[in-house]
Amino acid sequence: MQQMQQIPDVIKLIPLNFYVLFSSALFCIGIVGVLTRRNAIIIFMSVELMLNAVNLLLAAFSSYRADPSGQIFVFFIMAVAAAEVAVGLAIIVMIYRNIQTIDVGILNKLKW
Amino acid sequence: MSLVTLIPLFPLIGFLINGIGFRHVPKSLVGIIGSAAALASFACALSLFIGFSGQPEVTHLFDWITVGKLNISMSFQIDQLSLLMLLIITGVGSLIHIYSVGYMHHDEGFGKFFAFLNLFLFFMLLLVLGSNFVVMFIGWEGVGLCSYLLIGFWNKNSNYGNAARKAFIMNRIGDLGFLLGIFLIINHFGSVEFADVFGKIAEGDYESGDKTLLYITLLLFVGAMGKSAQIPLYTWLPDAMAGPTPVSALIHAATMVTAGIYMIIRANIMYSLSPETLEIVGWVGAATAVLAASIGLFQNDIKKVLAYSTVSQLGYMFMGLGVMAYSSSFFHVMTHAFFKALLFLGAGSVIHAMSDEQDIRFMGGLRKKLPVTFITFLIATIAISGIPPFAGFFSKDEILAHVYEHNKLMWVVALAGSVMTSFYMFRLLFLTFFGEFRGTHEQEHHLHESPITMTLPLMLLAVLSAIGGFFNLPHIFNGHASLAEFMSPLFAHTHSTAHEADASTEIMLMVISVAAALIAAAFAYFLYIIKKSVPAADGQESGLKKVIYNKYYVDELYDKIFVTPITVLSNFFHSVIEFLVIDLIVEGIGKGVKILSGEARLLQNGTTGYYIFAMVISIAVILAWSLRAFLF
Amino acid sequence: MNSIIALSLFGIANLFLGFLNNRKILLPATLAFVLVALGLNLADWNQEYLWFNNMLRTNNLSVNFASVILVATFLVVAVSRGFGDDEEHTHPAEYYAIMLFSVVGAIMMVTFENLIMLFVGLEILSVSMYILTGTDKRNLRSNEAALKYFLMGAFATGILLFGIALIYGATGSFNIHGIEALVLTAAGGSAPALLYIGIVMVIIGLLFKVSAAPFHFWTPDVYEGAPAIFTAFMSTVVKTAGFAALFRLLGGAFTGVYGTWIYILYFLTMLTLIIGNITAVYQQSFKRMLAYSSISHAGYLMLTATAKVAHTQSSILFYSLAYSVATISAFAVLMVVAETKESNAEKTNENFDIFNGLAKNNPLLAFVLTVSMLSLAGIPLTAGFWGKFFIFSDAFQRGIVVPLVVAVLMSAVGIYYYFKAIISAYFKEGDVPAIELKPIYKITLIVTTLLTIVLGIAPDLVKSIF
Amino acid sequence: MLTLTLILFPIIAGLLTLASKGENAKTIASAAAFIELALGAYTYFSFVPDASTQFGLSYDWIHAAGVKFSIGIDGISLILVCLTTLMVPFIIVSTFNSNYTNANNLYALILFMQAALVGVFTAKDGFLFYFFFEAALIPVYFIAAIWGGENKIKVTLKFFIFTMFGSLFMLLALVYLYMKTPGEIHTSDITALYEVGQNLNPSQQGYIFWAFFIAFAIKMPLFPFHTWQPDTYVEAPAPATMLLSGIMLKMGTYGLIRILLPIVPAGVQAWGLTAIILSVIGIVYGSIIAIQQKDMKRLIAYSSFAHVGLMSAGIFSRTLDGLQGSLIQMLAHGINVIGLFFIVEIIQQRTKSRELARLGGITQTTPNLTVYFIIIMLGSVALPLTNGFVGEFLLLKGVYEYNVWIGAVAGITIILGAVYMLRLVQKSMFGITSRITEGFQDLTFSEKAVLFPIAFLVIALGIAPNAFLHITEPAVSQLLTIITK
Repeated sequence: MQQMQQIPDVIKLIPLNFYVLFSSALFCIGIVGVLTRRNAIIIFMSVELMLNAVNLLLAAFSSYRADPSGQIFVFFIMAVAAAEVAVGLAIIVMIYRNIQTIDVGILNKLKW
Repeated sequence: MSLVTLIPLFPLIGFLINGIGFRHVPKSLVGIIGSAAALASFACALSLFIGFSGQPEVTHLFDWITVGKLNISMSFQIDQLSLLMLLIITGVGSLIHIYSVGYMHHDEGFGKFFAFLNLFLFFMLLLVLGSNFVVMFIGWEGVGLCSYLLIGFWNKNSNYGNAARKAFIMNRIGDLGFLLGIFLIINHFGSVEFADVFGKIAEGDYESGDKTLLYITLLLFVGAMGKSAQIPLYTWLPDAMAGPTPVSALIHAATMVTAGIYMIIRANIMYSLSPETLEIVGWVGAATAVLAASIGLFQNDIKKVLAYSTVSQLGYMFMGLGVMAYSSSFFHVMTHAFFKALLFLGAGSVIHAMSDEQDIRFMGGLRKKLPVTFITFLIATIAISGIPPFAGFFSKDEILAHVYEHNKLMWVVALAGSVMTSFYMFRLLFLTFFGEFRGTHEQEHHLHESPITMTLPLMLLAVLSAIGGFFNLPHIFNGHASLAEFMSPLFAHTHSTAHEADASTEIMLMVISVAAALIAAAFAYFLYIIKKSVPAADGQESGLKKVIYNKYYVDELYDKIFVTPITVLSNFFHSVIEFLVIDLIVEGIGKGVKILSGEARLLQNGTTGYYIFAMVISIAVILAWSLRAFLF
Repeated sequence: MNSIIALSLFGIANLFLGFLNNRKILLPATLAFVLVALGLNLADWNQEYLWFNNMLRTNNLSVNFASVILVATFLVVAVSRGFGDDEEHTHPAEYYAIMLFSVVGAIMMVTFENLIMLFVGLEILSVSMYILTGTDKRNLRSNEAALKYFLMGAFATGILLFGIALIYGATGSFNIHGIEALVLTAAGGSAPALLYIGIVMVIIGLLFKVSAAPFHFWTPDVYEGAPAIFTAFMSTVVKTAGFAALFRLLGGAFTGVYGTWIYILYFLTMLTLIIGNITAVYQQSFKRMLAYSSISHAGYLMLTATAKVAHTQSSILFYSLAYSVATISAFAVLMVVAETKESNAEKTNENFDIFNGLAKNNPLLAFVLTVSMLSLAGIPLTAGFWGKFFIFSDAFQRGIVVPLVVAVLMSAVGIYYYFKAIISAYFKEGDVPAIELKPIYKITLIVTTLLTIVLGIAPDLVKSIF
Repeated sequence: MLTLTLILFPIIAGLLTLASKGENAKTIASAAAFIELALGAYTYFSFVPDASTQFGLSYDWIHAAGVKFSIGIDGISLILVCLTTLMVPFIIVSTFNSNYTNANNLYALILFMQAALVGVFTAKDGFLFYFFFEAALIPVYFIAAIWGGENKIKVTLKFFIFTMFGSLFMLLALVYLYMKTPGEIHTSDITALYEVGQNLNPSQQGYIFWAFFIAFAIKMPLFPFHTWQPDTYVEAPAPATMLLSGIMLKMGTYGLIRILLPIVPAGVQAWGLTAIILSVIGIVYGSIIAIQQKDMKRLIAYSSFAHVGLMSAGIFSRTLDGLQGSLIQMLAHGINVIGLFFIVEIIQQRTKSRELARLGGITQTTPNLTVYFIIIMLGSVALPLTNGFVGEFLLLKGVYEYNVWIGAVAGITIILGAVYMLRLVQKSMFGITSRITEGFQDLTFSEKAVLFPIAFLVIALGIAPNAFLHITEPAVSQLLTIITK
């Protein structure tokens, strides 16, 4: 209990801006990943990276404000992301079964 | 129902019976109904004339158009002018109706013809009976319509149809002027009733040369130009000869075309205060008189000659108006109605006998076969040429005397016209009735005097043409100038500046004009009886003669100036402005959207990476914009 | 509120019904479920509650939105015909269950009080939609659509979450009333950039869901690829829920910094209107045209959803209802006609020309199609007209003239492509055999059409409720 | 209640017609139209000629927005209600000789159209007006597009989008004014809108003026917004053409009088001259184009375009004569143009052609038709004692009062009108018969049943225009006092 209350103090040793910048960087890496990769799974992983950047940020804010709701949100995100993974991978598998590839570049039949 | 109302009612009823019962009324009845309607009107007019008190009487029928303070009522006015016109119209009209019974007997459109004639009478009577400008305008346009219908009576021939259209449209040009004049009158006087308008002017608030009156009179004169075939709107009248001959006699000689003169006399109080307009009226009349007469010199169609003669005589009447000799002009209207109707009917009789041949080059020597026609035609010719003591002499010389007093130059022009008139009339007479017959054998075989229904009107009109002049015998012949006397209340408020010529001048003028007419007649005698010359066939004239024969190419000129440009403009508007400009803009917007759409859809190229890239860029831009305060 | 719980249970119940291997009872059962949920939902009328530790809020606004969503769901289910009995749709029970679950998500998006619930609702809805989009497993178009939707949806979720995180960082709260209060105070002084970025990103995340330009790219492709019935569902339920959420945030939590986002939204509104309407003109595919039409309608809705004032909610609601009803009719007609053509061994397509000559043998279908097109085009006598009317009125009241003029011009463009369907149905030569309609289907079509007309003549019937 | 009946009755009858088949539809539709005519006549005779709005009725329509379903009839409305109720029976009877497939639908649409038209002319609420204004478009669109000619799809769509586009501006203007009305709940009552509009500053009024003007100018149509019109008239089947030209374009002129003039007097002050000049350009331009047209329908379309220009010019002259003239001319033009289009339809049915060059000589076999044609033509060229004269006389006088020169130019219409109308009659009726006009069948009973009353009206209205002038005058005077306040 004692230790728990010290956590914010420990975390605050690093300025909040650092967390913000770090997770922003992480988020941007995720975006770049989404933009540059053609493999559906890698893109999906990049999206997960973005979500994790958000998680980190939430955790940091939560600690700085000594407000647990942010951390609770992190759990929600994790749970929902897991569901998303399940569905997403299923879709990817389905596509792989049909066309033996998961390159999003060639999935452009629907256009104009 | 008063007598006044009955006058136009009879022809209307006649029209309805013959018109609606078209093809159902027995042919024998058609003519009787039509003529009876005209005669009944004549009887009414006569009894009104006899019982006339000397004071104008207005009969109000009903309010026609009421807007705000303006009330245009359907009402009739009886005064000296309208009574005289009524008598001429119904009198001459009745004779022509009777004549038509014989003339049109074999035509399949017999019933239609009488219906139209009655309708014409109805509108003509409205024209002269109306107590305000708008009712006059009803008649004005109505007679134009009947003229249109009757010119195009034989509607299978599209040339006749074109002539009819030309007449209607040219009349309409004049009508527009009339209409605008009416608007100006309404705006200025707030009423269209003759009594109100002229009453206000009679109060004396108007100087001579008043601008408003100038414009009103000019606009009304434009209307008169159209209806009475004056330069520049005269070309329809010769073409109007396409109609049956009785129509030419009734409408295009005796009655309708004099509507312009009637109108100016009616509005004399305004004209007298607009000397500029009068000057224009006079000179337009003079120009028309001489121009038309000159064209008449070389025409070969019997009706065309008479038509140009009509135009020319109308010119004299306007000349008279221009010098404020109103009653003289009217006197000429009256005598002209007699002898010109007679001439046309005589021509009709000739045409009837000649199996519809109208070209005088193929006539000749008809006097033996058509004695009645010949004698009556001769009387009319003498009358129109201004040889005493027949009607035309008195009326024309009255006008000439006034013109002489007003302007010597105009008198010279008028005299020239009168010489030409005498020449072409005698030319016509000689070519038609004297010499050898030049037509086909078949025609010769058919030659016969017309039936009594046709010759009776001829004889009656011949009598009138002979003695008509005595209705207004001038003082120098110990006459009473009874017509002028009778009409004088009409000019009570007119401040006439014309002064009477003294007796010696008048006699001198008469002698000159009679001499000129006789010389012209003699010249014609020399040419066509002694030298037996016959006008050349079409296309063989040369020089000035060719120009005149082709009517100075005025029709062609109008064609070039008005018809062709409008046709071209119409096609231009339709194919260029309409489809290449306006529609192209409208359609262009539609097409533009479609093209834009075709381009815009290419944004949607189907690649996920590209979509996300676009989103990221957009996000970046949006963030940059919303954070501009922090960034810059 | 009880409707959320009930619908979750009903979804599970539906899965169990699937074991019965009896397709016949699925449809009526689902319809009954939706009706019950609608009843439960309406029971909350005129009561204001906070639920689950202030996570959800029920009030008339949420009841209204939820009702529109449920009505749309009901209609979509009614025209689903139990997903037929073909090979493609082997698991109708699951489809119905997923639809019910997604409605739970939608209602959560309407009732959220806390951004966590917004996120959870959004994800429940989205994930369900990913699945439904890909249900036509062997159809490559369906696959592609599902993948595109999924990848882009997940990406947009990431943006939304990052925004939420930043807002949390700036205000320390997920509760929208809490945020509203803090934003208001922040607006006075110099608000931290974090807040601005957060707000903008949250808005973007939601704009993605309602397919506003330039985040609309997924819409045409996904609409085209997904089975028509789910496209209908997507374009009505998802849109309504998305706008409800957007309206609650813009009209509530974010009003304090109105100046930050309003110009962006004006601009995006115009962009959406232009892209949606202009691109639709060229389309040969009816379904794809409806996708662009859906984008353009998002534009009209954005006109009024950006208002700070509360009473625009009734305009949004009316518009959503009118739009949903008309869209569902259009899709319903499309589905039966396309299916008939398909079974006639013609190559399946969903272009305008499948309607050629529809009126000859199927006057009812042609009429339904016409009314729905007129309504979408916003022509008087139909509900769509009043929808546009209310929106324009609201926009005028706020004096946003430029976007309004764009909207007006674009609705003239709209007539062109909506009328293409009517023209095909009535004036073009073609042959559509007479189609036998199941009673429920017929009734639904008649009801939607009548509803459109009745609302077109007497909008007050519904408008006064909202 | 009477007004509501006038609107609802055709709808109910239309629904009945829709449900009936074949000959029944004909009977029901014509019976309904004649009952409606009787109702119209009853309205005419029970109307007290003063400036008030009579037979009024007002319900809440959209309560929260203050929009009311309020209808009523004043003199200006009455003349147009009379036109509508008078002409629709003829339009219906005029179809009896043609074989339209699914005729019951056609009759139903005509009746729906009639309801909407009566609605437009009696609406006393801005939005209700707009509602009917647009609603009238839908039936006629379908009539034109279902039973039209070859090119119907493109042309009718253009027509629909064009007019709809214009109306949207009107909607904007109405909403703008509505938002300015005082009170928590605004009102769209037409008199309230008058008040709001009049209190706007001149530049605002200018914008509103244009928004309304474009809407009405497209509907009428005025130069240069007219390109939909000739094509649509040509492609549309006879009943649609009659509805469009006979009645529907009067929605535009009516709108000018009812909406535009009283709402933005200062705007009209500022832009009236422009509007009049556009109108007069339209008169001359349309007339000149009509002169060379080869297709009878197209010719009449352009003539109608020219006539409407004169009505609009008269309205914008803002004189009593101009307004009265435009009202009486709306009635007269409706009657004439329906008659003319019907004659064209008769000729087309018999000869399968509308080309003047291929026609001619019809009078030799069918003098009756010629008589009717000439009477109606005379009405159209405004010969005195026909209905056209009264209108044109007053209109020209109004324009003349406004500006002498514009009046004179507008007056050219009476010359050019004669030019093209006489050409129309001559080329079709007179001359020698052509291959296709030989053996031209005589008029049938139903054709006479349409033409005779129309010809009668042409003359009756020309002789007794006061029957209508008296009715409209108080309302018009009142309107003028509002405008010139």
